[in-house]
Amino acid sequence: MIGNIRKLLAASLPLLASFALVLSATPAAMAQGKTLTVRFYDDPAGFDPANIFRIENENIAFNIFSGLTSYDGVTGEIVPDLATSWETSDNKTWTFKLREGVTFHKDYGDFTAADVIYSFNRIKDPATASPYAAELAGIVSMEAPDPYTLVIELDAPNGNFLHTVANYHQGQIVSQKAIEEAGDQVRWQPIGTGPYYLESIDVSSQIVLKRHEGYYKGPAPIETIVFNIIKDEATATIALRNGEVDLVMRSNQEENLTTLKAEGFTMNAVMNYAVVVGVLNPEFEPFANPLVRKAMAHAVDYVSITQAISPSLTQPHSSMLLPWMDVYTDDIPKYEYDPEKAKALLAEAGYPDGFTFKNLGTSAQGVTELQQFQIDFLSQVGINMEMELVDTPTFNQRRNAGEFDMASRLLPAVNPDMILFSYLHPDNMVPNGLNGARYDNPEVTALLEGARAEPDKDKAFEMYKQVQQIVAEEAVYLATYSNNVFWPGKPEVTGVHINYLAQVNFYDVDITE
Amino acid sequence: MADITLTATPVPKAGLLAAIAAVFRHRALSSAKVRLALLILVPILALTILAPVLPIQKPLETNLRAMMQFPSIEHVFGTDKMGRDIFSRTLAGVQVSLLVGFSVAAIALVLGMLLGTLAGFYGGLIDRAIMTVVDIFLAFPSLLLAIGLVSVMGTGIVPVILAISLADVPRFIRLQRSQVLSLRSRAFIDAARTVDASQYWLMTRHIVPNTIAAMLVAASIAAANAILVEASLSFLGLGIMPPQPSLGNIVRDGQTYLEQAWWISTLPGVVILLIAVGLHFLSDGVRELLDPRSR
Amino acid sequence: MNYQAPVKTTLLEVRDLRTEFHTASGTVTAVDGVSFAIERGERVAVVGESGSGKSAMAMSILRLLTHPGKVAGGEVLLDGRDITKLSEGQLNAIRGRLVGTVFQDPMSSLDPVMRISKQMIEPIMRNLRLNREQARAEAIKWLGKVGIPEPERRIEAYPFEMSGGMRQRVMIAMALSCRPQLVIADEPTTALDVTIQAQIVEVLKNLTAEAGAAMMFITHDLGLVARFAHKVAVMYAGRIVEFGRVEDIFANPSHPYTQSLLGTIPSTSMLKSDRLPQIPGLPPDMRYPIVGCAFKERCAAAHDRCLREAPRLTDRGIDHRAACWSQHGLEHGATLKVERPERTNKPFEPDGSVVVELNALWKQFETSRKMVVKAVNGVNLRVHKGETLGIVGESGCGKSTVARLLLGLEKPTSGDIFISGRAQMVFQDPASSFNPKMTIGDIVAEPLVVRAQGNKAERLEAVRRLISQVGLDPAFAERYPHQLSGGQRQRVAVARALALNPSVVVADEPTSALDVSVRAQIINLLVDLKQELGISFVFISHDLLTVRYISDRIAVMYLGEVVEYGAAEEVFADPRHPYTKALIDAVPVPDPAIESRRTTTPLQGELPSPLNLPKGCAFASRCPMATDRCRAEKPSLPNHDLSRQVACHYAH
Amino acid sequence: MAEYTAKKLAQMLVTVLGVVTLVFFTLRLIPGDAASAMAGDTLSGEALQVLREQMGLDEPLLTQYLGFLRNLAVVDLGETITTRIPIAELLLRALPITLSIALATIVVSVALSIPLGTLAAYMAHKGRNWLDNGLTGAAMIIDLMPSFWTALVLLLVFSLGLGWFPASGQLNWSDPWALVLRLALPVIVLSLSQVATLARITRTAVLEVLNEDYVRTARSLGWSELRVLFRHALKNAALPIATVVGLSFGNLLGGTVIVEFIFTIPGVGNLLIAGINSRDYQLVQTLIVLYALLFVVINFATDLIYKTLDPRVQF
Repeated sequence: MIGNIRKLLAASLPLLASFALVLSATPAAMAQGKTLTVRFYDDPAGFDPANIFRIENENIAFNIFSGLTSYDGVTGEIVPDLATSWETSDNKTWTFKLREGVTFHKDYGDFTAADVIYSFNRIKDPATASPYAAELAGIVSMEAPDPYTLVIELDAPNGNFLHTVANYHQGQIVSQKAIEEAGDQVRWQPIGTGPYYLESIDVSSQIVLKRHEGYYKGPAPIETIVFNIIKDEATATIALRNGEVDLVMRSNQEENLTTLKAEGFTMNAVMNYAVVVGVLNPEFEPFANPLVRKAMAHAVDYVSITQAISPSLTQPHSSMLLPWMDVYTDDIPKYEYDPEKAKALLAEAGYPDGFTFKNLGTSAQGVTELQQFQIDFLSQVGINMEMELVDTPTFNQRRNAGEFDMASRLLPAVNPDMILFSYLHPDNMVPNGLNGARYDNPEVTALLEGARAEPDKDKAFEMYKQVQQIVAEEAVYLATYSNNVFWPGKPEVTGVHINYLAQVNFYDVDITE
Repeated sequence: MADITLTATPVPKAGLLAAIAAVFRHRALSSAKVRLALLILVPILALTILAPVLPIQKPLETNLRAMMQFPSIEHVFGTDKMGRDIFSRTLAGVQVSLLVGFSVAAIALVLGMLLGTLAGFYGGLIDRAIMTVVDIFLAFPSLLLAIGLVSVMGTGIVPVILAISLADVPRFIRLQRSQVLSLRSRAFIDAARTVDASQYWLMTRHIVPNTIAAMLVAASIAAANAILVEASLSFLGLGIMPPQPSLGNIVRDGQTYLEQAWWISTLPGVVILLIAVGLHFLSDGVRELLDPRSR
Repeated sequence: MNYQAPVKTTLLEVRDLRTEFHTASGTVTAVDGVSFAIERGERVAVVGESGSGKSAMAMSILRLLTHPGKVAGGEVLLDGRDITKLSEGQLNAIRGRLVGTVFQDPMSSLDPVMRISKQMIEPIMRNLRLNREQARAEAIKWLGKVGIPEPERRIEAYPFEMSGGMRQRVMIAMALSCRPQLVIADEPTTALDVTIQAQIVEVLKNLTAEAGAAMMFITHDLGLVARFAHKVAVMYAGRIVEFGRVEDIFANPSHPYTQSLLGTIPSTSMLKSDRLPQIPGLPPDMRYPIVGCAFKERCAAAHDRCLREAPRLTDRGIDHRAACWSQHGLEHGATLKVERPERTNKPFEPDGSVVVELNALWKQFETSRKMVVKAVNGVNLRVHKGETLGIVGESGCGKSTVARLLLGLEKPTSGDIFISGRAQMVFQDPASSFNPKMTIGDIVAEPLVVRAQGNKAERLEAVRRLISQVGLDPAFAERYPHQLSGGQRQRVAVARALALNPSVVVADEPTSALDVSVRAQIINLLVDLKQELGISFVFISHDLLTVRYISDRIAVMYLGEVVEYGAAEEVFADPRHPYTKALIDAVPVPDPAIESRRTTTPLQGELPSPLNLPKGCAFASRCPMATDRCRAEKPSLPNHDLSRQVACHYAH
Repeated sequence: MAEYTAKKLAQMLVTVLGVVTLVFFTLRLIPGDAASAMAGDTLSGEALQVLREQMGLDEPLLTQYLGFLRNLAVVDLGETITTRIPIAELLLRALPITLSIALATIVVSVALSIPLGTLAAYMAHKGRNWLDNGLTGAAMIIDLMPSFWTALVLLLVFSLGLGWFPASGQLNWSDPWALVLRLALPVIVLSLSQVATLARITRTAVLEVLNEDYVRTARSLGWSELRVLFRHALKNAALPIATVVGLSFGNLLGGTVIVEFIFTIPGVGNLLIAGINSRDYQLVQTLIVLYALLFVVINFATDLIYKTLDPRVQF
């Protein structure tokens, strides 16, 4: 297309013009208001709630959009956002009272119930092809008796529906006008009602957010947030130490954390953000045997390993759920480090000489130190773990299709029900879902479904507890350790509260003199 | 004297091998460069081979109570983040790296000589076909080519070797071809042609022996380079997989701790350097030995 | 001799000059205490074989030696100033200005990426303090003087756009354009054809004489010396062994080496049946100190004193000095010849059968730019059994292509080649005719191995026999080509050519890369083999004296055609084609008396391009006798049954 | 000249077409596509299929291939599959950066290596080998330092330790000095091995020329050593040097990948790695074609330069 060349030329003109600009032309924005410079660790992939993915993109969207509910940055509890209050009697019909006086960014008008209906229908619309459509599939109808009241009818009771409509993925509210104007560029022109709007983006180097002066809680303390893309960990750390950035989004190198801490930087952190489990494929014969799975759990000394290589970033963990979740229980069977017992279990299972299996991993991550320890420890009980490294897309494809002996999964979600349902319910068995262990225990399935429908929180908790106990007893998923997330920053940067989705609400962040 | 009556016997076919063997029979040690090379390489190789019986920690053995220790008598090169003995890992890495280096050199050498000789000797369509493919491969930056190939074939030692050598082969073909082209017009080729020597004879007796020296030099550079490319691939997560050590991935992993424990990557780096210097001298020496003029 | 020195003042005086090369394998004393003087306007020839130190000496005078060469001692007084003590800057004021230099290889002595104008004009501007226009006019004037046609246009050419002869003219113009008082010419014609050589020598001689400049002329060609020089210095192993006026040196050589050298050149009066006198052995290895006379091993007159003590130059007459303990060198005649090895077979007697026949042979090459080079145009030739056919002609005349066609290395475009038996070849370039990775034994055995003749032991025996047949020790089989001298290598080449009992051996310039003393050895060997084995030879050379000596018949080629053919003696004694005449005239004869009597002007112009051949006689463009008929109508060689054939309308 | 150019262009076309084909089918040999790259922890089954359709990955390979060729022919670079950004726009940002780095590297390394190599050659010519040996040794050591390692050491020393250069930050074309500081370290890292190689090539080429007869001719005409060195030796040595510089420019484009990653430079190498990671066929194909094009064009340019420098070579 000749037009394309012309486009290219036209686009190059301003670029050429900017070459000519002189030193004095510092962006005007820098002069007024506070500016926060944050390290961003990968190329952004867009901020359309319908198809957003990866935590770093979600964190930007989290600050651009709002949901009916949101998460408290400190406690992680569900708090009102665009909905000021809600009620339900059966977990099936939900009535939300919406906030008045909320405006969209850039003159896209006031927020009303119609926006919520449009947003949710957009996700549900097959034409949108949103991967999150299933989350809202349970919505039978939505009605707005008045612009600030919304009644949602579900096909089945769902005690976790407030998570579904939180400021995350499908829960984020968009403006119909903005969506229609953006066409296929929605991901790069997000218009929401959150504390910040997207001012500019260079997909390979920089994202600039500006505060939304009309934010319903009032303008945020910081006027401009500049996200600089720095992929290399070592470089990011040096950039913070040099003062080139104020805050590092997710620093995950123990040595860097130690250095930064010693140099007086603030170690903003959220503990137990997510748990890493080993998914064992029962189609690989030894893993079908619970004794083998238990043996593997006994064989590795996660306490010592995590202490040794990354005491700040990890701690041993034995459940699929995390302690801060409302249905979490600690009352489950645990597998302490005991190589002798592991050997005995293996012998009992019929593998006295051990066996060899492949652990699927990504080449981007390489063989982590922890995995190297696992290899070493497992070899001591006769199990030979080999790493099979593929690149990330291949890894995702094979993991989602269940084509592996063992693969790791990070289970990040604030909604414990979602974790348990996804990983244990036979409907979600690979390749149609995340149940990579191909777990199909009717008892557990019944408990899961029952818990979801149970409006009584205590009764539901009992069922969840039972599920956790059964799963731990059978060692369905090999719980290994849980992760902490760090955003080290300059001491003067305050209010960096990382929630359990590993996200920071920049409305809380300020720079103090 | 006029009549030399002789009975017919089959023509010996082992010309090329015999020629190479002849070179190594002759006083390989008389060259100062070869001696220097061996002075560097032999101890490294000896240590590598002896590593399993040396009183050092096994390369994969972790020790949670001896992490990132400064070099000492017990750990000559210190220990890494996982308390593994770097000296022992370096020796194991030398094995892998040399395997990579030599395999790459050997593959590139054999394929390069074969295809380069064919292209240069026959010319015409064969030449054009081979050189077109060579051009296509040369149009990729070599690191990118290796990245692409490893992505297709997966990680591990065999794909790494294949990827690096495939990226090297086109260069070898070019070198060999240009040598063959210049040799083809030499008078001794004409002399052999006047007695109706076969093309096989011309190639194996006259062309190839005269191209070997330059090709060996190129091969030794390729070998040293392969060790580095493997390191770069490791950096991108495409090289030899830990815990299996290679010099490349030891240096790469140690790079993370450069500030806290410089020795993790620096000491194995010095070993890479020594090996490369050794290879350099070896190739130089062998080249001189292969050249009868320097004897 | 008409030499009269204009004013007898010394221009250059060299005193006890010593030059050393510090190499890894030891210090070579290339110039070992040389002293001589050149008067103003005098032409002094320095003669010697390769390695005798003549070039190193010349380069030492201007301190143009590069590492590892170094002037180790002595004085070089130019106009009374000692050059060896000057600073680099002072020296630069002398180079080019007072001393002009012409080097051996015109192909590489001019900067390939610079136009002639740039290379010539700037030195003139600097040395003669002229502005650019004046300097340009001066340069053009000199280019005209040295015989460059259209100098105004050619001055803007790049060197590669010129032939070797033209480039050498440019070099001469450059050397002379700054009006030097001394011209040092280091083998300025060695790389050129005999016809061009004659032209260049003429130019050099005339122009230096005209400018009143003195000249130091380095050469290994005694014929040129006779044509050219006032005085001669003969060098051997880094020393001057004889120095004197040219007529004295040729008439009364006093040093055994000079005497031997003069003897090795086939003279016109020499009979075919005579063996060429040859100097046995090789020059000494200059890495080691020489005790006594350096020539002692090769000298028939050597005695005890020569072994112990090196002779100094002593007077042998007016302006004539030699370094030999015996006053007259060798006793006349008797001592020069070496004993001929005993022959077991009786000499071969030719029976008149034809071994090689070329009928209407044409060969054309297509260049990369789709142009057709007509290399061989309708050649008919026959070689009889036991006969030597000499092919002569300037480079580019197609003689080598004929050889390659004969050997089957090229396919003819049209025509027939008939060979009874097998043709084998001896190549010119000793450096590239052997695979450096193979031993001499393997090289000689190769034809046998390829043709699958004999088993290993038989082949080994054959190789030993062949090697000794060419006069080498069979122990040479273990060596590599680079360990042999040029002469030894050519012997090996002959041995290889003989391995398969060929009926004809084609030798393409087999002696042109060899020194005079060794050349005679190879020629003798070829003649011996011909007589012993009855092999026919095709001997291709531009060295007419040698061809005349060795050949039974001669074919003179010009632009891919044979223009004259006949018995060697006849062709030389009575050349009928104007080209043959010109060729023979161009050959310098090592006799100052003959040379001074020469009156003919050398053949003008150069060989035309074989891309566009003229319609008429190919030689018409250079022929002094050419008429319109020649330019329109092509003369053809008559029926080859005649013993003498000439392709010229006016030959009789 | 016209015939030569036409022949060369045809050859280039064949090469690029070969590269295109090779890349296209190789990419599809790699398991995992853009959809699965996006899937991460969350997607599976039907959702993936929907994504695939959206991205046009469900079409037959041949259709995709021909479509790609057709678009290339009309210089329609298309959009990235995953993020729907016009690739032309991405290139417009990334290419000037990468080219600047490569160009700066060439300039820096040529400016350093030619005097160094010439000096070494001159000294070796005069029989003094220490600089020559030192250069070879240093080159060997530098050649053997992996760029990721050198990069980090330089960052630690010059950025963190001395604070001379920033470790990160935007490439601001309107602030030339800041830009120079920002690009200094990457250029130094890349130049290091270039200087080593080029200086050795220069040294060899100049040394060879110094032994040529025409250099002696120039000396015999009374020209000073400096003039001989610069007017004759360097001018003739420029031929092989130009060839190597041309070749290394091509390799530099590939060599920027790691440096761009470490120094966070939004160049073409960065785009490529991102493209590979997200399995964005369109992006990767286009970039590789771009690399190949640049490579053949540079080769062609080198050829032309060679031909202008050397009057002996004719078209």
